[in-house]
Amino acid sequence: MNSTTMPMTAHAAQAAARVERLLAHPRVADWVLLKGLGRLLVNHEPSAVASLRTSLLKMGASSLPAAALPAMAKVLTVTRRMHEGALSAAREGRPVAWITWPVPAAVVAAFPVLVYCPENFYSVANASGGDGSTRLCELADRHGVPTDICSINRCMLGAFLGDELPPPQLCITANHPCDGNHAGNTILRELAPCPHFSMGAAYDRSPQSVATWARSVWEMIAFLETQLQQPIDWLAVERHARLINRLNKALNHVTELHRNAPAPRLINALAVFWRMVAAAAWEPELADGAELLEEAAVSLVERARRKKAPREPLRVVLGDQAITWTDFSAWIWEEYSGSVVSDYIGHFCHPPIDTSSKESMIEGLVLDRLHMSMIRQSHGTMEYTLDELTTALSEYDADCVLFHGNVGCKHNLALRREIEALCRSIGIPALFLDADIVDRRLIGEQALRQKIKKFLADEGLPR
Amino acid sequence: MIDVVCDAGARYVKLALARPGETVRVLSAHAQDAVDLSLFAQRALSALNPGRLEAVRFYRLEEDLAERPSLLARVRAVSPLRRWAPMQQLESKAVWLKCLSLLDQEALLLDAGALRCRVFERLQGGTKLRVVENERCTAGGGRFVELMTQTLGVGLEDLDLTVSAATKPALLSSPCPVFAESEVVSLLNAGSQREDVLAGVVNDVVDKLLALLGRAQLGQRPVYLVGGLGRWQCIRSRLEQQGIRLLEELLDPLFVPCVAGLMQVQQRRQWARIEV
Amino acid sequence: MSATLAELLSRLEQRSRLELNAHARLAHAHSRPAVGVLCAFAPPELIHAAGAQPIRILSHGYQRAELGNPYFAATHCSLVRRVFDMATSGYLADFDGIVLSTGCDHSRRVYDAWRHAECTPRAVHLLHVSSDSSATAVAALEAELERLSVFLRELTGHKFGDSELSRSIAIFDRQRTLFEAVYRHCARLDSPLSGQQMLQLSLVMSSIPVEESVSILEALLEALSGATAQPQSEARRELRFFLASGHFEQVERMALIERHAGRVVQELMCTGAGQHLGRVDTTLPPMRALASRSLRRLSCPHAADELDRRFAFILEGVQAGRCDGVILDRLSFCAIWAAEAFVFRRRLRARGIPVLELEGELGSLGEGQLRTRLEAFAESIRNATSTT
Amino acid sequence: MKPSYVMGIDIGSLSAKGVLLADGQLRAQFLRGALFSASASIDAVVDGLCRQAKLPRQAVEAFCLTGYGRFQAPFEALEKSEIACHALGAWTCDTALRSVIDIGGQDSKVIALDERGGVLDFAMNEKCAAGTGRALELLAKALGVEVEQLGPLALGQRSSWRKLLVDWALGLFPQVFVDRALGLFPQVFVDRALGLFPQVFVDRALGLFPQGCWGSAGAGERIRISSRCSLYMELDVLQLRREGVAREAIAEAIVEAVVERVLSLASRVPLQQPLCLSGGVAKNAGVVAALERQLGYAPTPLAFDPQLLGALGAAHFAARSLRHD
Ligand SMILES: Nc1ncnc2c1ncn2[C@@H]1O[C@H](COP(=O)(O)OP(=O)(O)O)[C@@H](O)[C@H]1O
Ligand SMILES: Nc1ncnc2c1ncn2[C@@H]1O[C@H](COP(=O)(O)OP(=O)(O)O)[C@@H](O)[C@H]1O
Ligand code: SF4
Ligand code: SF4
Ligand code: SF4
Repeated sequence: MNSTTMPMTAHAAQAAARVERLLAHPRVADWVLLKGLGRLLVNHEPSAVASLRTSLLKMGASSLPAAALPAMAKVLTVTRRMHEGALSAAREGRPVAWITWPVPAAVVAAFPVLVYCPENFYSVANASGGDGSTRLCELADRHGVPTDICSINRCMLGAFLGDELPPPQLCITANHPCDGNHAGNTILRELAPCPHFSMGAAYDRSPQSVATWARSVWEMIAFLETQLQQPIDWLAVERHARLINRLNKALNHVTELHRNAPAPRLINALAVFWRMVAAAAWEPELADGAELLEEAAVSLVERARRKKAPREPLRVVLGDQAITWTDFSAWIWEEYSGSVVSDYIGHFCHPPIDTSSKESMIEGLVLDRLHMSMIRQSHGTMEYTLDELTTALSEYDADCVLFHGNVGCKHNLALRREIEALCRSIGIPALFLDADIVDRRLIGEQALRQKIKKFLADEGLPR
Repeated sequence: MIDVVCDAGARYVKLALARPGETVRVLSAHAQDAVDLSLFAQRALSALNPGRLEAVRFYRLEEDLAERPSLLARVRAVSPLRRWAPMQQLESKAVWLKCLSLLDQEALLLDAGALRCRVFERLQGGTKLRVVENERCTAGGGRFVELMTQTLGVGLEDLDLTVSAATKPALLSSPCPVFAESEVVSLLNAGSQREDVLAGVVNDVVDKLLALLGRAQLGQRPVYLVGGLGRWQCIRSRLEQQGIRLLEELLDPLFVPCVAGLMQVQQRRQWARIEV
Repeated sequence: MSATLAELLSRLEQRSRLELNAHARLAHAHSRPAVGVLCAFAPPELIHAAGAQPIRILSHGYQRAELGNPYFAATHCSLVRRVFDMATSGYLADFDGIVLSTGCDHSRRVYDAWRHAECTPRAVHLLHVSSDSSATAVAALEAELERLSVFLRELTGHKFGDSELSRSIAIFDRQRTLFEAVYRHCARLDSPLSGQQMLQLSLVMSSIPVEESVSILEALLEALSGATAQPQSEARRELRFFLASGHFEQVERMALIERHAGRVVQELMCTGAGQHLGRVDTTLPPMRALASRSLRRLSCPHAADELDRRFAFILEGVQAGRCDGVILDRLSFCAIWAAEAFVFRRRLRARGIPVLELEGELGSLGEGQLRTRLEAFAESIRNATSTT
Repeated sequence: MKPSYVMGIDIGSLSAKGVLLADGQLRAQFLRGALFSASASIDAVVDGLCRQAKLPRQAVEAFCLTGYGRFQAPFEALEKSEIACHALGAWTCDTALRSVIDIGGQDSKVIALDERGGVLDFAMNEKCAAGTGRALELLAKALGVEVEQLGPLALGQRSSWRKLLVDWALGLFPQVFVDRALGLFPQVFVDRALGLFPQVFVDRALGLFPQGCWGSAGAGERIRISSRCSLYMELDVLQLRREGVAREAIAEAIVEAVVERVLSLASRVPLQQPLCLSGGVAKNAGVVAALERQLGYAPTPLAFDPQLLGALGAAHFAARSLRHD
């Protein structure tokens, strides 16, 4: 396999490199990317820059404060390196270990393998145009991948079938938190046969569950040691854990700072971090970037306070997994001067990892993963989701909450009534969009925006 | 001056037009036959014999289905009516609130159309509107009933009669109306009666409406049913059987939204008489 | 067919039509609390040892369209939708408690909805089950079973220890041994039992007291030892199938398959082989042993790492039963069954075993569509065998 | 000697078809819309064929029924699934065929054939009706044309040089500028200006440009119809029309979406060449073209009405049954 069989990855790597270069000059980048293109692309999709559009919107486009650019540059470095690593590993046949989101990847990364997270591929695909992930879903459909599976996983399978993934030497999956992962992994294992380790699933975050998971991780370490014929590098694990602690501390703080009115509008930046945290949380640049972001957030809040800036006319909470092929925050900013103050994905509330012993580190890394967005809300009883939503709605001074309502996400679909009742009791209006978060064939961007517009008008928002 | 309000739905385009204070004329057409709304409006207008210089205001009920109309469409939309004013969007919130305020008690409004079913609720003394909408793949609205009657060879007009003759409603649970067609064919082959199958279809549709009302936390409040489904007695009585308190129909439910729009535009205080 | 066998089978058929709440009432008549179990993860032994009667919650016989609840949408699994409707409509009021498990996204949310809607019975417990069967998962389930015991003790007021548990295990294992004998018998070319009758047997076994099902099984085996069906001539031979199905409660569907395609001689269904095969390892401490069986039996696709074993079981069944093909049947909207079907289809195809994939929902049969598929499948198999 | 007559009858969900063979040679064929009851349809087909061949009914030695209505035969007849019949029917037309894609009214199937026209393997659509003739009918109706016109309309889109030209021109001229430019003039002026010309002229002038290229999807971009659900597809079609997208473009999007649906079946039964299309939808030239485009090769054309292939296969089954007896 060579790099020409991974056109989407190659494209994403190039694009990341280009933007990274631009970000070296934050001021220019601010004008060109955020204020220029960013504003233009909110409402238009000219084919010449279509491939940039989704990535830019996901970053927040014109709603992203320029102060965040240095941090974004760091994330981009990690992103580019990940793409390039995948390309070169595929080219040179270096060992690759596939992981899925809930696997404490920092432990795997303490072995000499390239850690790769195929579940993230939707974002790679969308870097080559807003319909990249949709095309992969189509490809998966063509190969008979059942449509009952959540499209994030169908997209991952499409990527495999389209030869977009570096071939794995090992595969470590956790059938957690949802049927989508479970089903996607089942098929992936069949299509890409290689030694495989499955972590099972703990249902909640009780001490027993965490202990169970930790035990699985120990088993995983043993598995990796036999497979790679190499002992785990505990120093690396510790280094990773410390870096993750730095990262989490900063990003938790950035999340919290959005309680301020006006909010620093860095939710999108957080979501961008999330994607890399899923795949490469232990990279030093990521921790550096997180701290830069924290700095930016603090100064933004400070400046707003100094200037006595008024509260935004509209504060929006995104209550579930955001659509991957477009983003609304720039549009909300342009259209209503509103900001997104809390998001299901860009919400960091990770506990610190205790690095004092191997055991405590493993437990800490497990708990860290269980606190990762998407995983955090998808396990446990409905209270896990409802409590978090209650916090977001009541403490972040929200005006309304939008749910993208991923059609393939069955456990969230079953919560809809309770969520509606909760919003009603708190007195915050909620909108369900019924979109597919990866496959844009179901309902398009314009229709979604129209829905939001109408909803806001009905509710008399912005105030 | 004449006001025209157009409600372009998924299956029917509905029109209400009147001079202020006069009886309202209503008119409907299949959506595929009235794609050009302004043309349709113009045809309808001629029935009122507008004077040469009489102003006409043309409104369209804002729909969230509408995407950004293309340049040409925008030009097209105004051109047939260019002697008068261009088509205006009528904010739907105001219309639904108007509709709710015209009811003499606090009720929920259930708009059950061809594909989409929604429940509207008035909050905070009428300044806010809360909407609960069905999910996309529960296409159990009027379109489902239409397709089934077609498959079974029953006229839409005869639906009520047919359903009332049912003795043992069939159980259908295919969520997809199009596919349910073949299920229905096999039910018939297995000896089910047409009446029973149709009653099953109606029960199915009502079940979905009930789920929607459940999500809207209906409680003890009454419901005002509008939209095409409200035209059928069988739907209404089935809802009532299930313990829903329905308000009496004031006018043809199909036209309630556009007539309410007209009431809103002309600032009328009560429902006008309508004439088809 | 001997008279006693015919009698036995017709009695079985009648009982399989009995409604769920009737079973619960019967349990009460014997002054035993009735505990419903939605998926087969909760070991029946534990409930039995607590002095209650385990009854598998199934929705056959429930006559209501089930779309009218605001919790589960039309795109949720129909089993879950129907069961939840049963819970809200008071159909399960005769039960004393319910045990649910985290089998899939649909079923685990039943627990949440149950607590928030007005469901009966109120006593409901959620069993956390990992989606694999590693030693870690077994240990975790063991701890979970301890929690379940507490729930059961509170529910029944009946204290029980390891000795009661061992006794329960012994009797359930006896049942399993007997069931296995019947199941093996079905694989024989001259077996008079049809797939439909096997399903009826399984359904009855999942809802009546274990002591009774042991005696039914004994009688059945005795009757079977004498009876054999007419051997068929090779040309007019009925086709024989292996059925792996998520429609594990629909006798009519099984009947339809047998009418239009051929006899189902071996199966992997969550009420049949999946629930009743595989004994408890008595060398382990009882709780550990139960946890281990619960995860490692041939269940639904929930245990991801047992997929190869399930597939091996299908292959064995195909061989033992001299099956002409495999039918994979599943409930619509279930992602994990769909994924497993994808894998099995590929593997079966690679081995040249004909395979038919079906899907559908509980509550409606869709006979016309099924029939076309089944007949075409049978025809294609006949074609293939006549050319070779 | 008197030839031996056999009849194959295919009662589908939408249409009833029949073929009469005399000593294996085609004698008569018949097609009509399905009647409400299957047995009435069967009778109608039998009568129709007999009338054409000027034969009494008793002269027919064997009948074979297929399609959804086959279970309701009012007389003794062989029954075969439509999958087997379409396979055999296609094979008798061209024995080299290895796959058949049958798109009928209610279902679509992909069939793999063996060397003797038997079914090796097949896949059939489940659950969603979005890839069937019925869906095409609904969508054609929403488009305001008959289903027969849908194909030519979709093809029209392809060959329009004007579209290519305008696409190209507009590609240079991003929509933004158009919007901005238009925004400069208040709507009234535009109206006034247009008002000066009689409507006909305006329409004529605008008609020079196919509407599709002005569509909201943006110039040059292929419009899409969400291929997930036929009912929502219907709504999409309507919406696109209201936006002023050209019918040709919509028609093309429709057939593309339907073909996409059908081809997802092909994953279960790998398609082998040569391949042919059967069922009523095979008459839709747009579908054939879209299929060719998506497959990368052309389906083999047959010298027989594809909609009648099922009935033809059934007739051959009837003839075989005579030989066996
Ligand atoms: N007499 C009637 N003729 C036609 N359709 C009717 C009639 N009565 C009720 N309907 C139903 O009304 C539905 C359309 O309702 P409507 O409110 O216009 O929906 P929408 O606004 O979504 O188009 C049709 O699907 C049909 O089922
Ligand atoms: N002349 C035609 N041109 C295009 N499409 C046609 C034509 N005739 C029939 N069709 C299509 O064929 C479908 C009917 O196919 P058919 O094979 O007869 O279905 P069935 O066997 O289920 O009755 C119709 O839904 C229509 O879409
Ligand atoms: S969206 Fe839902 S079903 Fe899909 S991967 Fe996320 S949690 Fe799983
Ligand atoms: S065609 Fe049917 S199953 Fe498919 S999306 Fe529409 S309503 Fe749902
Ligand atoms: S069939 Fe699938 S979705 Fe339904 S309860 Fe079983 S595992 Fe869950």
